Amino acid sequence: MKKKIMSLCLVLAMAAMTLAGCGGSSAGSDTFKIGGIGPTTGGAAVYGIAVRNAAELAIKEVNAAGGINGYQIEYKFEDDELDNEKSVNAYNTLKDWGMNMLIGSVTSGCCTAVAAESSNDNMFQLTPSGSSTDCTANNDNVFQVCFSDPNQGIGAAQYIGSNNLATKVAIIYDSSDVYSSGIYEKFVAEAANQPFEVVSTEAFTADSKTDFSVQLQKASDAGADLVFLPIYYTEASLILTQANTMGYAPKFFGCDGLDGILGVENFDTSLAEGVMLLTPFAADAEDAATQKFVSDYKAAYGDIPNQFAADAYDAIYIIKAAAEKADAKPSDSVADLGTKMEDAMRTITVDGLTGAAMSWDADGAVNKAPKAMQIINGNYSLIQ
Amino acid sequence: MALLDVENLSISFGGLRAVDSFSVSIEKGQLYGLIGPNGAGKTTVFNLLTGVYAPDEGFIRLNGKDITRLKTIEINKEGIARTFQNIRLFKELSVLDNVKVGLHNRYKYSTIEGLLRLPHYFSVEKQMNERAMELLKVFDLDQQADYLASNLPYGKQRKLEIARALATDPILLLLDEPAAGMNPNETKELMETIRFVRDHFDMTILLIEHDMKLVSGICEELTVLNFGKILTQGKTSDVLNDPEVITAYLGE
Amino acid sequence: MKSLKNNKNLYNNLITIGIVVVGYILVTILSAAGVLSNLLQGLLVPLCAYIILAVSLNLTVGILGELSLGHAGFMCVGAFTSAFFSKCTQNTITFAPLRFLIALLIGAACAGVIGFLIGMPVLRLKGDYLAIVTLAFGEIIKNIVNVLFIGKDAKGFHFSMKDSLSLNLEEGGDVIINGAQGITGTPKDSNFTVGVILIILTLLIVLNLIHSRDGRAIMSIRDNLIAAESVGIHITKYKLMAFTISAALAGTAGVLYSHNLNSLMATPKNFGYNMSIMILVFVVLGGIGNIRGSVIAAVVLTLLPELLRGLNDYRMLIYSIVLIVMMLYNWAPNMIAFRKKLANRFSRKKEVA
Amino acid sequence: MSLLSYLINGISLGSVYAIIALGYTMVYGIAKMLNFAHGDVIMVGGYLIFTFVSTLNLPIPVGILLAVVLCTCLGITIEAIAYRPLRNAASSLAVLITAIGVSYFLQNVALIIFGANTKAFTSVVSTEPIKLFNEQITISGETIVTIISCVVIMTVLTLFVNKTKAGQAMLAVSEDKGAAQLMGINVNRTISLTFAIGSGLAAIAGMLLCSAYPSLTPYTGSMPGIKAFVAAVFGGIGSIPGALIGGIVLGIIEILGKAYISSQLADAIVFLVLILVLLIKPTGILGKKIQEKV
Repeated sequence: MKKKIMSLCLVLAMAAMTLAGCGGSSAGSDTFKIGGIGPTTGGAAVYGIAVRNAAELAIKEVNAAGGINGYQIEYKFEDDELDNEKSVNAYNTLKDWGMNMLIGSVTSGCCTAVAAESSNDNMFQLTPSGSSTDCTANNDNVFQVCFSDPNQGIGAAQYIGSNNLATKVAIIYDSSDVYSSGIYEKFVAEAANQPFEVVSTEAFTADSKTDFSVQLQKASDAGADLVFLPIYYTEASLILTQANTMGYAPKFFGCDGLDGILGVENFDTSLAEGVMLLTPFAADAEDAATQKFVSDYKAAYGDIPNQFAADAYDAIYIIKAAAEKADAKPSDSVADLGTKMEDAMRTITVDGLTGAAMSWDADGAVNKAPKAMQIINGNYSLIQ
Repeated sequence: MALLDVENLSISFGGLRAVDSFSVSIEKGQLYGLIGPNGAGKTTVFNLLTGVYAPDEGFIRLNGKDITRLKTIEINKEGIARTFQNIRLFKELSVLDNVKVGLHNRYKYSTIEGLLRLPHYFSVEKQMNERAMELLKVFDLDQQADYLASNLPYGKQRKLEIARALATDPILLLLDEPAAGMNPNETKELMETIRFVRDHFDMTILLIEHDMKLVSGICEELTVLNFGKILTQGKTSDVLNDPEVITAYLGE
Repeated sequence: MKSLKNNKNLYNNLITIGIVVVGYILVTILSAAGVLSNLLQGLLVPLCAYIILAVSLNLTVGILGELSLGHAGFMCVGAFTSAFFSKCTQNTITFAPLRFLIALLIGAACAGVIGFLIGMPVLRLKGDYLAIVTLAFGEIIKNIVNVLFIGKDAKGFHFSMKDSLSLNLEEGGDVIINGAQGITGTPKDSNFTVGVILIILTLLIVLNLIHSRDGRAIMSIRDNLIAAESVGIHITKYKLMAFTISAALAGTAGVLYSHNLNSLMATPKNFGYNMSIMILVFVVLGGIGNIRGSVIAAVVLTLLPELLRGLNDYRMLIYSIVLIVMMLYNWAPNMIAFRKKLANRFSRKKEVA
Repeated sequence: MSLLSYLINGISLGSVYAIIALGYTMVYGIAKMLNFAHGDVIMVGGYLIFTFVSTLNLPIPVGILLAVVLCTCLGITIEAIAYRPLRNAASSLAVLITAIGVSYFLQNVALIIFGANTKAFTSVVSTEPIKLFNEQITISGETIVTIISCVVIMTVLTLFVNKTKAGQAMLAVSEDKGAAQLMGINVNRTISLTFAIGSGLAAIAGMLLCSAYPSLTPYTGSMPGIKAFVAAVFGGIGSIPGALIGGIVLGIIEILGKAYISSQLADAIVFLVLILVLLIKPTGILGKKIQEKV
């Protein structure tokens, strides 16, 4: 009995602690409170951590330069463990903290789940990397920094077709991942209009992503001269290694998820030689803005930033541009601020690391030029 | 016609003939003993009778009905209940509930009635409680009805097993070493109880026992098993004076 | 004597349900007063779902005594079938409570049927082997849901196991279940009140079952299978009954869960073995067979990681340590003895005073 | 020709499962607990070797040796702190849950120390691949080394268990803890030793896993861990040769399932076969039949 009473007290104490979280929401009206959501633990932590760090970096810069409309930014990032439900929990935690605007969620599924909540509050939400169209569809308050999945799939197919990169294409994608299967479908649909043939489509899942020998073997047997990899770089690095072991050397073509492959510590970059990827960002780009970002990021966090980081970095500057255009103030209510920001977003044009002259359509999807990169001599270099 | 008629029952485990041509005939109302040294196959006979094992050969008839190779549950429904050598109570259930599990097939209401607590549930539960308490009283367990079965002292656990077996309303009761681990006083008391059960419930009882005092005290007839085979069969006093039996027990 | 015992059961059950009701009233008052944090408000429905899951799994683990590591699979079935229904009928059945009620019945029934079908062959396995088979089934369900594509157009439903293109939908057709992308746009029909009603319903079902003829049969199998058989208990029937009810209740939790989230996907995190294990953690920490304990453990362990958010990177690390410590505290024989000793000394002191 | 190459790929994947399964089955056989943290000890082993060899540039044998020693210590520590106090707990599930806690703990410690970024493990295997049939089929050096290691470890373990005093003590403990204690066997020390061996094996498994599939994250161990657990059950958990057979069979099924049925449903196929095997042979391929005495 005593144990039960104790555990009951524990529950009550915990509930009380949760309650206590709601004090500060009205207090800080002299700063913008920007919240972020993404996975910082679990298998997708690398993306969440990249976004968290890069946004922090950008916010420090903005604050040092006088903030937005003269107001400093406060920043808080919450973990969602790559779980839709936890992502909503994170959103609510940030609301308790008094968030004015949201960067996130980092992944598509979580972003869609959070968008349903944030649209009720008309909270301005800018996702750096939630690329599914479900994130923005029917949610006026949600905008993307990255390309949407259909954009990437169609773009990749068109690029391969118009540059005559291959006649026979194989696809290896992650059927258990929203991002990957989203691109895959649009790619296949668009491929019908292109002068190449999809000869093999093989999937893998989150539970069996160590061995790719079958997928590669099938691509090889089908005579594919290009393998399209709409996946993340962790698996891609394994695919490249295994293809090399079996002596299969087609062209490899990927999307923005492949970015970061050269940053894998200790990775034999010669394996990635010649890999092409359609991504808006490359850490090795020559321009001053990228170089500054990369060196600052590396100094602060020790890693080379990937495209997620660049998207998040841009996201802060996009928010800054929109907020300045809209003359936003922290004292605006969340919903009013949302309306102001949304109107502003549809009119502004922003130059960022991940694209020049980015603008947004009515749905909240971004217009920017994709860049095709190829890995040459162990570096990303812009082609075309 | 005998109540239980067993003919030529045999079973082998991996070449070892554990029970070999076992035959016995038990009349209604008899108190019958099955004795023999350790490993003679007594418990195996019980397991064959209750369908735990299916015999390789032979027949079992209960009240003239062939019950050979029926499943344990069916055999129980036909009227054979048993206790176990190593006590097998429902340890995490109360003493009362142990008996109520025994009453399971005699008092019924549907799952829905139970879940919705319809009136029928209450009336049947009440009947079950009354019947269970009656049985517990026979074994002087009614004061401990709310105890967890595992909290009962050893002797009472054995009694509870008998009560639970009786709850299934059997016509034949198999007791596997009911006096094991009991002190002489408890054994004496148990003998009384067994006799009482036989008389009061109009029961036929087959028991395995090592305690010769108990066997000679209550069993009317005996079968002696040795190495799976019947050594001898007959009236208790005759069997116990058989030199062969004495040799089997005491060795050469 | 007799009535006393029944009263004790009744009293115990009332306390369990009372805790839930008091919790509900407390939260409602706080919510009305506007002092409830957004986090907690957002957590309420998932919390209800977890409580139902924990209680339902306790039926399998604690009452039936079989280890199941595939409970999230049944939740997944309930979540997807009901969300599918609600999404399809969103525009035809506009009265949300009715739609939810039907969805609930569908979700629970489908999960129950799957539980029954799975239970039939596997329940004769024992212990760890049963555990691994249930784990396998959970993973199979998740895997299949991830490659399931169902669309609807003027011609009716289309079905594929490959991708949404192979559905060959006509112009204007709608993909309802889109493989890994799951179901997006499920109407948000569940709320805290519904959740609490479902908890109470679950508790009533489980507690009433335990204290009935069937429940005793189920527990007798747990305690001693051979003896249960010897007194005429139909082993398979009762194992299946417990397993099916447990699965159906997990399906109910799935319905609650899916109608609270706009975007429903079957990820390893929410419907994989990780979740099954999480539910098992609730059950074991709360006490195997202890229904009230399951409720409390589900609340504590769901709130804990959220409360630890302030610790940032160390959050899950601390969580794991707390989990280990709580397990040792609750289960280690030495710890239990030590606690007893302490409690004795404590109460003796009180007596003296 | 492609079937042959699929089979070879299946064997190489299976050999990795097998070497992990050996540790699983060893601990299960003697301590009778599912050590869910085993996969994560493998991950720790991977990181340790990565640190010693790639970061600190120690010679490979020294790195492996250090990793094995450290993992052994880790295994003993985990057992002493988290598992031993629960050995006589009222339910065997208690220790299972603690093992899950330990698994989370190890993952999160690795996350904090090494970060979430993938690290490319440099293969410690320098054996040349074997090329057959006009170079159409390649058997990688990692596969060869893994299979040889599996067989060697299996043989050594079997000999150890059957021929040494400590091994006999293990067998005794696995049969009946209480009786073993009465026979004067130090149960605690025997189980400690089991964990020590299991964890040392985990370091080797980590090395081979990461050499064959060179991407290392804090979650590297969890999925192969589960698969290896499945493999161990498949082969008959507790049986040392069973682990080897189970692992290889599982690998082959996974690859063939992907190749000839559906790559999307690969997991479902593996698990379905497992279920079928267990329904036909409830204790796995080489498992002992357990019959309760009535």
